[in-house]
Amino acid sequence: MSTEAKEQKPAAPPPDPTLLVSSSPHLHGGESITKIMWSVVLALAPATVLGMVFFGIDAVIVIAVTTISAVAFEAFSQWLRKMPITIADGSAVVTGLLLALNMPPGSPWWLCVIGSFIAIAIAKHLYGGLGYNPFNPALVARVALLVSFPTQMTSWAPTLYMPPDSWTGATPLGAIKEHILKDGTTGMEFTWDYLWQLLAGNVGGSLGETSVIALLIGAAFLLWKGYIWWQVPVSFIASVFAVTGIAFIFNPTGVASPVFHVVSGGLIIGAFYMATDMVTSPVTKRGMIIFGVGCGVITSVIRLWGGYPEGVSFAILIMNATVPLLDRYSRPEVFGARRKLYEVRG
Amino acid sequence: MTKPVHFQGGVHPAYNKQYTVDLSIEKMPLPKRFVIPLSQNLGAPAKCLVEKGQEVLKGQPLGEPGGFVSTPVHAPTSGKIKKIDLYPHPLGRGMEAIEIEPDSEDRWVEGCGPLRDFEAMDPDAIRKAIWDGGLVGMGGATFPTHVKLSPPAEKPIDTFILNGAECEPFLTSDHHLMLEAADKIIAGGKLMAKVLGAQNLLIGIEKNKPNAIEIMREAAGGGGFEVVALNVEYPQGAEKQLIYALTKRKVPTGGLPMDVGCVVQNVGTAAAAYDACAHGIPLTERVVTITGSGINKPKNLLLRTGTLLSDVIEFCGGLNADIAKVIVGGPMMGISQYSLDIPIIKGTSGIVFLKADEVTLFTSQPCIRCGSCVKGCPMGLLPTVINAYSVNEMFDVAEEYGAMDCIECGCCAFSCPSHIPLVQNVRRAKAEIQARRKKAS
Amino acid sequence: MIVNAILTLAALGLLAGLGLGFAARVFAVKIDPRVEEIDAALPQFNCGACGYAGCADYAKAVVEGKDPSLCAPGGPNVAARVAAIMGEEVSTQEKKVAFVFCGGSDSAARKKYHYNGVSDCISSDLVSGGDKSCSYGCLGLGTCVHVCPVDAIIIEDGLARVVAEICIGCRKCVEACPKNIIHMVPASRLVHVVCSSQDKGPVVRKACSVGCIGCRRCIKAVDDEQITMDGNLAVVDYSKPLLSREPAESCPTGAIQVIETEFTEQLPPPAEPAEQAAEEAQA
Amino acid sequence: MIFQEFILIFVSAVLVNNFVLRRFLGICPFLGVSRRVSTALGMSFAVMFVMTMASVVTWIVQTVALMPLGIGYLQTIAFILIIAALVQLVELALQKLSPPLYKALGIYLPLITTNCAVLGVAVLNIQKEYDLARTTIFGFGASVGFAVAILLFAGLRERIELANTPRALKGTAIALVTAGLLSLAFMGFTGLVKQ
Repeated sequence: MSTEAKEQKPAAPPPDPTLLVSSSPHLHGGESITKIMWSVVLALAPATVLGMVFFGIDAVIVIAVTTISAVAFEAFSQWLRKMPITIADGSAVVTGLLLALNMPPGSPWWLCVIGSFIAIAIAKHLYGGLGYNPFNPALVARVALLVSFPTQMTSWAPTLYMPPDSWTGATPLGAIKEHILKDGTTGMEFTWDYLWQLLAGNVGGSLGETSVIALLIGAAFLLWKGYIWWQVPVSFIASVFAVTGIAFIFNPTGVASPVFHVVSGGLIIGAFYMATDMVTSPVTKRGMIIFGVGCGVITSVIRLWGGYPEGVSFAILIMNATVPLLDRYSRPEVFGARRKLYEVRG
Repeated sequence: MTKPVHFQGGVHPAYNKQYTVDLSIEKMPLPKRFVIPLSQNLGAPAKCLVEKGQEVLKGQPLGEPGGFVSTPVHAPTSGKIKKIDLYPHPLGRGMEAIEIEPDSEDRWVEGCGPLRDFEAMDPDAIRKAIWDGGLVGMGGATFPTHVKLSPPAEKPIDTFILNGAECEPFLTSDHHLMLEAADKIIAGGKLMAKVLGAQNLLIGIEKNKPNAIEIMREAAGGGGFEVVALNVEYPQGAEKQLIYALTKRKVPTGGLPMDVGCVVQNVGTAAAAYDACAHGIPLTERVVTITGSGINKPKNLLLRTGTLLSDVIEFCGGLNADIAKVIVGGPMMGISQYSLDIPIIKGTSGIVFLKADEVTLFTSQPCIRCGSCVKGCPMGLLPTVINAYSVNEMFDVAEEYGAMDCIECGCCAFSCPSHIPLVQNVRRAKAEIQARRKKAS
Repeated sequence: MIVNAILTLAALGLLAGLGLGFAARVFAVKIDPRVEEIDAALPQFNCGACGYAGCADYAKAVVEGKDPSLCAPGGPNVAARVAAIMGEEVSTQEKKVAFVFCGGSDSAARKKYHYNGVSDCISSDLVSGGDKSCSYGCLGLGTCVHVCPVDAIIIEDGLARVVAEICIGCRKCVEACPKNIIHMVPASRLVHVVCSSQDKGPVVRKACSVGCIGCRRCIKAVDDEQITMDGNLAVVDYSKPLLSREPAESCPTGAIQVIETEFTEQLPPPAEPAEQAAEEAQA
Repeated sequence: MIFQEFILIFVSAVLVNNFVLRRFLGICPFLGVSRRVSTALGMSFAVMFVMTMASVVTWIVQTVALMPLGIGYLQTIAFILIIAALVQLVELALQKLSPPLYKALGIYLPLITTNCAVLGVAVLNIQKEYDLARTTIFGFGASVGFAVAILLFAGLRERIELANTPRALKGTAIALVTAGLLSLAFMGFTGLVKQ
């Protein structure tokens, strides 16, 4: 290389380009992951607050420990992988909060931390972080804990507002299952008061799955914002109602009424907040409906005939596994598609 | 009475037409130089007919068609050819263009101007006049008009649609053309319909332009065109969506509107067709919306092709210091520019100047599979899936998922919360698939 | 007891054998054993340089009579072995490696705009031809790095560079580059014009400090037309030997470079910079 | 009620005691040919054929030959022989009828022979003292269970392939994690059929 020439004409400092160039479109609708995630947190707020009111300081501890440790694990995982740390986008908060709402009130702190670790580090970051996990992280954690620590995960506490003598130490679904095992009947009588207790959440159970009304308020907000679509929750709840309803008609003494099945347990939080998790549910409308029906049927089967009193978590996890296939086989029709849907033209 | 139907998908961007919606069309004084690219249409570029130093008159052909899918280009004013070289082009790459120094006399070439008996013209004569006039689709796609007017005999056309939807945000050029040249548009439209032998004549205008709808209805009078008020929805003006909204016919994938007996032309093209047939005036002028917060005085301008953007900016009061993006065409499908020395061409419907705070950057956060793109896609595709396979270079799978059916309207990237440049990735897949097909054949 | 066992198993075996024998007739498929032999001889990079979808596919093609010397990574050795299996002779060629014909690193060439979008050369090229001011220049986003099966390409200062020692000559980068500035050169060649710009001198100068401006000084510095002009660009004619540092030293922009490889000692050592400057000053 | 029992046997084999996800049998092809849904589908059919046929044939051999002759100790050898012959048959047929599938399945096709799920079904049939009808249903159910597991898994793997998985976990590692999580999900069916 001629050094002389170099001296003569030193490489001019490149002038700053001023204009920005990118591919179309040049406008954006303004949605962002951060907005979506914090909206979900906001939507969960009523249920969270009500959980704290019903279960007191225990609930506050569970929620705080789980959420904070989830965020910490998220930051740690991203730091390990030298990825930008995005805890501010709220996705770890959502996972942590959902997990907390799925824990029994009064869970020991270490259980919460283990749960957060499973959810964030294993179910999410082993797959590459946000958007890549095939299974709902909070549910993986809940199920893993349920299988590994059955005692802790099923020691339910009464709410602060229950008459002390009415507490049997089980969730409504659990109580029914036990009763059925004993004499084949549900031992349940319908009263408006009991239904109201179920709706308001003054029953035993996980922190967040108790109050149907609080959950529905948040869900309405998400539906209005367009962050969840009606397909999954509606088909989920409807199919639970249908399956348990049919079973109820055939065996009214041995099966709880479909109304009871819809408002008790984790169905509402599952249908509106867990099954609708964007990452782990189908992207097509048809796929969503099949997904919801699948969730509902499996939930009912486990509830009615399975070993566990509650099947929402398992059902959603199993249907999570079908999502890639659902997406593949439930593609919407391409505008103007000819008879052969995806004809390869040469 | 035609009732428009909803097409699937679509988005509702902020329309931002307030900058220019009330401004009538202005003319710009003759600039000091013109740069006329030989390639102003989709298809083959024109072949140069002139040489350096030659004097040309306004309306004189500077280039002849380089094939059937090609159009001539004409001198926008009289003057001297200064140079023929590579110049910046709105498409982003340097292209051969002719630089003219105007003599400020604006002398017409012979035969342009006087009114002819255009109503007596037969279809072939109209088609020839349109080709000679260098007409292209003025909505932005710049597809040569005469090609659209030459459907093969086995595909009869019964419906002719004039596209006045102008669904792109910011733009108001078609809107104002309809307000100020309604009669021309109707007359030009009738000429083109005559070529096609179409009986069913429709004009689609989005409902957000009530004054244009009214004026066009008046101009259309009792016979001929029916003006249909369309839903305000992007991409209402996309050919396939417009045809569906007006006729419920679906253009088959990989097919053309003529496959369902329709031809769509932009209202601007119709006005130009009138000029070309009735006065023999070639297409060297068009209405361009200069708009956005990045330009000091937004305007609807009647600009000659070849006018340099820098001159236009000067005439419009200069740029805002905060300017970040200059887009030729609408902001949803237009092309962002790096050079301000690009010329106005036949397909330039508007130039949008965006300030830094209005630009949302693509940041390619991970897809959270929210399905917004699927919901927004007017073609019923799964943009996120095509995107994933394109990024992972599995183009054959992307093709299976219908990548080639994408119309690049941008609804997916517009609604993506992860700010993924979906359209760019789909475009990549399309380019790659096309290259493979070429290789295979 | 034992007899029973033996008899039963024998009967079972016989039945199964008969059934399979019959099935083998019904479903008979002929396979050439050489396919597997050749497949075993190939390096199993599955790079596709031969034009087939992997080593196994190529093995089949060779048996069907295709050229046995198409395996670039394997080189002459593998070609000879494959030819031996087929019972043919094969001529040996010099190994070729990929070379990036651009010197427009980020510090040498300017950017004409802020690019915002997919970090990939092909995608970037779809948006106004990429952000390098020279429309022929390397975009430096690493599409070639991505396709390289052996990690032989690195990006330095916004410019791709092929490490010749690692390159297996599979041509994948040559095909992937949207700017078409990667070409194959004989592995022993050292002097290259690191520019692909067909623009005229002033345009090149404005865009990049190491572009070929078409001054023809290098052509005068060689004697046997080892460098020729292709339009506005000087090109090395790789069919003629070029063992001199002269062209590189004569280039005013540094667009001709001597690339140091294992073959460097073939060239005379570079002149002392001080001496060189003095000489030039005298001239 | 016999019909109900058949259904229970079938459901149990497919869901509750899924051979892959709960009994952890047949993991080799489960991991080996689950990269693509299409090959997984082919494998499923091959396994379905072999498993059902093997159940039937081994049951017959066991009842007709091994038991009466008092040489039950030869069970394993005899069963392997039968399974191997069946696999060979499938292999020959596939090579002729669907070369691409044959190629895609590769080494895993002959390996069905050593797929412990097949032998497992055959042995379980004998252990559970099923009759021929129950054997057939159990064998078929087990193979359907295998098909369900491998198809779900193949779909998941196709998706994970596009994910930003850490380099160290790419491929089989993350597939095993996924298999574990899938197995965890299937634990929900525990107790569904009391055995």
